[in-house]
Amino acid sequence: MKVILKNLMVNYPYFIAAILFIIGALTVLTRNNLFKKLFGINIMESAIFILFVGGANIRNGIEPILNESEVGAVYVNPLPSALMLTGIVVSVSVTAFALALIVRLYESYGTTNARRIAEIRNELTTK
Amino acid sequence: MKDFILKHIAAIILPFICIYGFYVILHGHISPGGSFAGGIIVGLSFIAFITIYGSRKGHAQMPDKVLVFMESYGTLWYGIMGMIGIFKGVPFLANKLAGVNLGAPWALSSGGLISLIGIGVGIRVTSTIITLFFTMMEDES
Amino acid sequence: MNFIAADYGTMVLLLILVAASLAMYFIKDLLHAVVVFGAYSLTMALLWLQMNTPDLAITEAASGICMTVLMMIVILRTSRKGE
Amino acid sequence: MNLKIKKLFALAVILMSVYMIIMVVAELPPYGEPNNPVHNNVSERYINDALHDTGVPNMVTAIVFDYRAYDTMFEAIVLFAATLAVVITLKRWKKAGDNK
Repeated sequence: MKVILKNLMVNYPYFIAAILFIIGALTVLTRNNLFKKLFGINIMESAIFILFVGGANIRNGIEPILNESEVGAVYVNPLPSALMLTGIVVSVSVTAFALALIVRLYESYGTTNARRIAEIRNELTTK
Repeated sequence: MKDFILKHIAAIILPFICIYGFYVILHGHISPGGSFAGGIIVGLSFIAFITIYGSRKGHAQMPDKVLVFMESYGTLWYGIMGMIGIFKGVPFLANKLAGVNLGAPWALSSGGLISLIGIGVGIRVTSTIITLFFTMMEDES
Repeated sequence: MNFIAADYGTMVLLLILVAASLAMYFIKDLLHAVVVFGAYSLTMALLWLQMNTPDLAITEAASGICMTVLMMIVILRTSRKGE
Repeated sequence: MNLKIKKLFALAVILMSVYMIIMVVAELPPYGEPNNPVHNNVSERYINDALHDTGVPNMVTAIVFDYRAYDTMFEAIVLFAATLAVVITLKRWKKAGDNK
């Protein structure tokens, strides 16, 4: 138990990323409003970004831009940073499309509550 | 919106935001930044113009034809740049293998195809942002 | 555990992130939640700067703070109903 | 009543995944050490050869636009597809003979 606590203290960015992922999943599962679900999806995405970039970081390292005045400096790993650049752009486009769908759902059902929308659909199909 | 102070301050400050966006696009390969961030900054300066001066003046500045042109040909530009490798007989999107002059490092024109591709991607990201906001604000009224 | 000064800055930023995400879970008014989301993205950009990736910091600052928040406010104005 | 049971079930699932994730995080290599398994020969290749291969000092741009340019091309197409989807979903198309 003590070893696990010490490891969690050493690996604190991964630990906080796990907690953020859990909070996002809880938001998606238990909140009924569609906007709140969108916030939850965004929080989960950023938790994954923190996990990747935290793995690339080096203590006392410098950023991955070639600098000839710094001799013998340790550069951090540039690969996860490039991959997450793609991820941020994809997350923006997913958010835009989700917002467009929310507008259309609000127009046809008059509410942004997911549970209410499901009730209305049930009434329509059982009649 | 009919706010006198907002309109006059925006007329002074918006061109500088736009030029800062172009700076970020053009210097993407020698300093932090890049075409995605720069394209979003240029697009946001246009969006500030639209929200302050109204949607009709914004449409007069940026007609739909220009937006469609930028959007589609910006995407095609990436493919055209990649075809240079095919014509030289090396793989698709090759840069140094295709014999492109790389230039001196730390100069603005260095990097061969990288800076050209960056300009194209910056233009198409700008048009994407403006198109999204035009569609969303049209729906509101 | 050989922490340096930059580690403690990272810890503070991560704790702010957890507080902001909990606030987004509990706040009822959606416009307030969108503003808290902007603060979350700003903290995220500072965190990328702290983790030595300035490219991600500038992209997150442009897309997260301005782009997503503006889109959400424009959409919220069409469907302004609380929970 | 039904709602409460569903919330309790979601909480139970979340608590189980908290236990699993924390056990995995405790096993990961220590944060910030320069000889972790992520810093292998791949990243060394990028750091040492990026200026020689592409002529660009910013390694992230070198990876995004040269080493993995194919990846970025399809990412640009994803952005294009997202714009197309939003315009199709949101735009009010005029019906034929609507304005006459």
